[in-house]
Amino acid sequence: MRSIVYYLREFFRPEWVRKFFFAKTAPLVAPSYFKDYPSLTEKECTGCLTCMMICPAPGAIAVLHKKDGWEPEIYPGHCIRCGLCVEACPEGVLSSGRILDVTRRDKTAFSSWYRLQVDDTLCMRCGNCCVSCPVNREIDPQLAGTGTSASDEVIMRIEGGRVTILHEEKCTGCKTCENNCPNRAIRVARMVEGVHLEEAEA
Amino acid sequence: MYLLNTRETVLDNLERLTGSRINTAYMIPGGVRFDLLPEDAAAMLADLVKVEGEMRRHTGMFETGPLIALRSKGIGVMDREEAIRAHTVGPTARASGVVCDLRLRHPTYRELGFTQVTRTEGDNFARIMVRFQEVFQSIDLIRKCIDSLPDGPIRGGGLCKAGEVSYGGEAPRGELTYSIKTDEYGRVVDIAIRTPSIMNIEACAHSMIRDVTSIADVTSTFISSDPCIACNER
Amino acid sequence: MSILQDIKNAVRSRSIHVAYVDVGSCNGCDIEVLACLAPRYDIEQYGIYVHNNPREADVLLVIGSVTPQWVDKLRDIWEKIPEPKVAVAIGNCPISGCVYARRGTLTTPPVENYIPIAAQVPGCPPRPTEILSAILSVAPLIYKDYEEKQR
Amino acid sequence: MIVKDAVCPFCGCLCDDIEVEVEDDRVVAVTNACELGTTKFMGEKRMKNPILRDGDRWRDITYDEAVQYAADMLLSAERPLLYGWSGTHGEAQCVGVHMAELVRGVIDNTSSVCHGPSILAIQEVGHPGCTLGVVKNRADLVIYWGSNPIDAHPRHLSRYTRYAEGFFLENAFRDRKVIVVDIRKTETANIADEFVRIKPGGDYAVLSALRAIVQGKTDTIPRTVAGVTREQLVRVANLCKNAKFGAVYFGLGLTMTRGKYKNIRNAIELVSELSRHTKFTISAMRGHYNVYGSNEVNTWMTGYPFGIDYSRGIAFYNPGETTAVDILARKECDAALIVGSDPAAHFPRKCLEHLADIPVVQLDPYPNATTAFCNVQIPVAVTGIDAEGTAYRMDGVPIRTRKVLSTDYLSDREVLSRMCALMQEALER
Repeated sequence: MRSIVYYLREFFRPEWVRKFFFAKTAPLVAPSYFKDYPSLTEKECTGCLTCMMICPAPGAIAVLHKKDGWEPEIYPGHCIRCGLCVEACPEGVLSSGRILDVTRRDKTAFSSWYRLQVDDTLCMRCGNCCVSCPVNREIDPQLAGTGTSASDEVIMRIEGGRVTILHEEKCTGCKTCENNCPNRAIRVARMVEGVHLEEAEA
Repeated sequence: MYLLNTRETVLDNLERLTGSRINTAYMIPGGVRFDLLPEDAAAMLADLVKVEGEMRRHTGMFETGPLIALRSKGIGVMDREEAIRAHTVGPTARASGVVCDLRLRHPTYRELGFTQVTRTEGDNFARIMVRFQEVFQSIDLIRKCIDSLPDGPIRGGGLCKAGEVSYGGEAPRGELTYSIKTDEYGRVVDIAIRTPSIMNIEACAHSMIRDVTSIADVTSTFISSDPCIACNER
Repeated sequence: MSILQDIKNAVRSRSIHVAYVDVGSCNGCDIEVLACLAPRYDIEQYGIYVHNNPREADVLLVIGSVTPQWVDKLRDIWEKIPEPKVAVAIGNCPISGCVYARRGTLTTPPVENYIPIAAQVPGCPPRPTEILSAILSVAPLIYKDYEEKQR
Repeated sequence: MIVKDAVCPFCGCLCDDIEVEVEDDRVVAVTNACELGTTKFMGEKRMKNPILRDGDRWRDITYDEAVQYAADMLLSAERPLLYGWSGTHGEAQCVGVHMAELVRGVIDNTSSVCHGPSILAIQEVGHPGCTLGVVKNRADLVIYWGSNPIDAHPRHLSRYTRYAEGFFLENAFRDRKVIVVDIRKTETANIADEFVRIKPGGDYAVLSALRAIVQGKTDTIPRTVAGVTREQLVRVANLCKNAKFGAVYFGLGLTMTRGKYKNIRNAIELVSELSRHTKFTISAMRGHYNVYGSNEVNTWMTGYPFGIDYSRGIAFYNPGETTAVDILARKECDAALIVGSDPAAHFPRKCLEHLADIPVVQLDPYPNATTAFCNVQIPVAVTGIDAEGTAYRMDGVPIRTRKVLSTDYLSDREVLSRMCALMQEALER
């Protein structure tokens, strides 16, 4: 009995009755602060591939070489909308939600560097890693065309019967080599640290 | 359904802080990604009041409504010994009077004055009520956190190094343990996850359901142990 | 004939029955489908009813990167749905496998390999609004004048 | 000394961009080559001089003695078999054909146990093929059917197909699709866009199903064909139809499974069917670096690509009768000259039992499984390392291999020419 009274009281509250008859559901819109898929801003992409390296989802972002320069492209079926690429981009090419404003306000940034490792016992020296590496392709177009490189500026090269890593510091950590190695011989380690910018830098 | 509406309010706050509802991508080694603005904090506090009010009403419905309270009282009883023997964790264990909450040992929670919610009945009603009471407790904890949140940098930097760590945290469903082994560059080599639902579902199957006489009560008993199917289907 | 077709169109656009199947998801997209039911979005105001019986469903929501155990069961479920039917992939996992699309994971995405997918809702997880608008936009495309198109 | 642009004499890719570092007539480092090529260049365990089986032991002999032994053996034989030829240069193969004609023997090359069925199929329906350069510059879809280039032709993907920059393709690396069809998940399948896993022996059925789909008869396809779902077949067929230029590369997985040359015939007909919608080519993944060359040399000299019988005085070709395996299995031949191949490692047991009974002379720089069966082994110079010569790449492009170091070894051509001259002298007498 007590509970029936409770329920009657509950359901004849003015607030509830008002809601029952006049409530409207929210329209199908996303709030402005929603981190949607990153969109391009006016800024020019330099092709540093930082966004590709920090992306945690496989195949979600690629920086493509278009006719008028570089341009990052998001693949919606892969992107998990974490917004890390937006935050990591040093040029502010991408924008999503209010990440750019917030990072500028908080003076936060990511500092990152990469390590490359090749397991010689697994490696077939097929050269897939060297040829697929976007940085290598940029530095030495001949490499992409013929599979060999005479340049000493590339990140890695088949030299002396094994994959030799010449310039680890040039690696942008995109993991293209790792994904295209059939034997999992090459591994890229991404070292990322979340930091605050110094006052002078900011 | 109305509880889900309350959940929307919570998710709104989460979204305002991190920019997305579920996959927040908020924490990074050594800190978090975005700072909590004063106006966001104020909005959050205002919403907390709303959530608390709604939850009080819902709790009242559960406690006094005959449809729920009477149907769940004394059903699916699991006493303290059984709960301990079945290694139950989280609210399922706490409803049977087991002292089992990793937050008791966590320094931050200690500072916030955390106390464990415990009930001794061990039936479906107790398990539901423990969860309700934990919501109020969490609301209080969040308020205390927002009050005592210090200013300053939100990122301390920090890297994953080689090593092996096993850490248990208190997830909504109970104790969640991760054992991770990383190599020298912080890449995960080996990972083992122990989810709370594994023990709770076992306990549900072996001790709670044993005394249930009506088939309709099986469902409610099963749900009251709060099983996460995705956690078990790994 | 066309009057009957018009009635069918009107009825079908007002009552879309949805069944959802979780083929190995992390629970994130499940809970967002559930959130569609909440008063905030209120899926039923659009005439969409969620119940998990494939025999009476029109739309199948597929959630999760496909685990090998689910492959044959998913096909069975798909075949149990009466025509006309559509499948909608919710979230990144059925589309590409998302973060599970790497070596060493016991998943076999994408779900397109097993059943035909009419619409994809990308996102990890997608917002309830996105799920809603996807169902609302794909269902009429398939159901409108279904019998006419069959001929 | 560094030799640039050397040609790698290992697989049918004939990579011509190898840099070899030579010190004191030894190869000390190889750049650009794959694991297989590097190992071949750096190979150390070469035999010093010809050896003769003497009871249970080996006796060192001179080149003259060895050549004399081989010439005598071939001359006294009723039906000699001259087998191999895929691991040597084209000039030596020329001499080999002359020798076969001289002694009225059977000359066969290794393609009779690898891509022979492909050649039979090509003889039936033609070869819609092209060079690797065309594939590299134009193809936006590459299908590897029953071949595993990562293990067998490691640089095929990076030089010609998956990773190479195409002259007529923008974003070649992203846009180029690779489909791998195999019975198990090979390493190549790891990096493929689409992996079609078929049940062993199901190639013919899958090819026929694809042909039906391309012809628009999808409704006739059952739910699965040899373990492949209909949806996947339709997807593959659509990928093929929507490609601007497609290339099929097939390996022994297609030629040497049930169906044999009919498989290839079906594949070629699928390709010509696809060519009604778009441009498509098909080529074989040839194994040895000059196995294509031995087919070429044999064809222009005798008219037939492999398995040529000179016992009637004229060239006679009947695969299944005049091929090495059949001749050995029927215990017909009574002497064998093996050049640049290793039949002992690949032939059926029945053939090897007969090979053990007859006198065998082998020309090979390294000891191998056939060494155990032969009476005389003559070490020769390795083409591409210490001998020059012409080799044919898998797409039929002749490439002149280079000599990167000089040794005292005689080349195949020199040894065979001396053998041939001796036999000519003896016959004239």
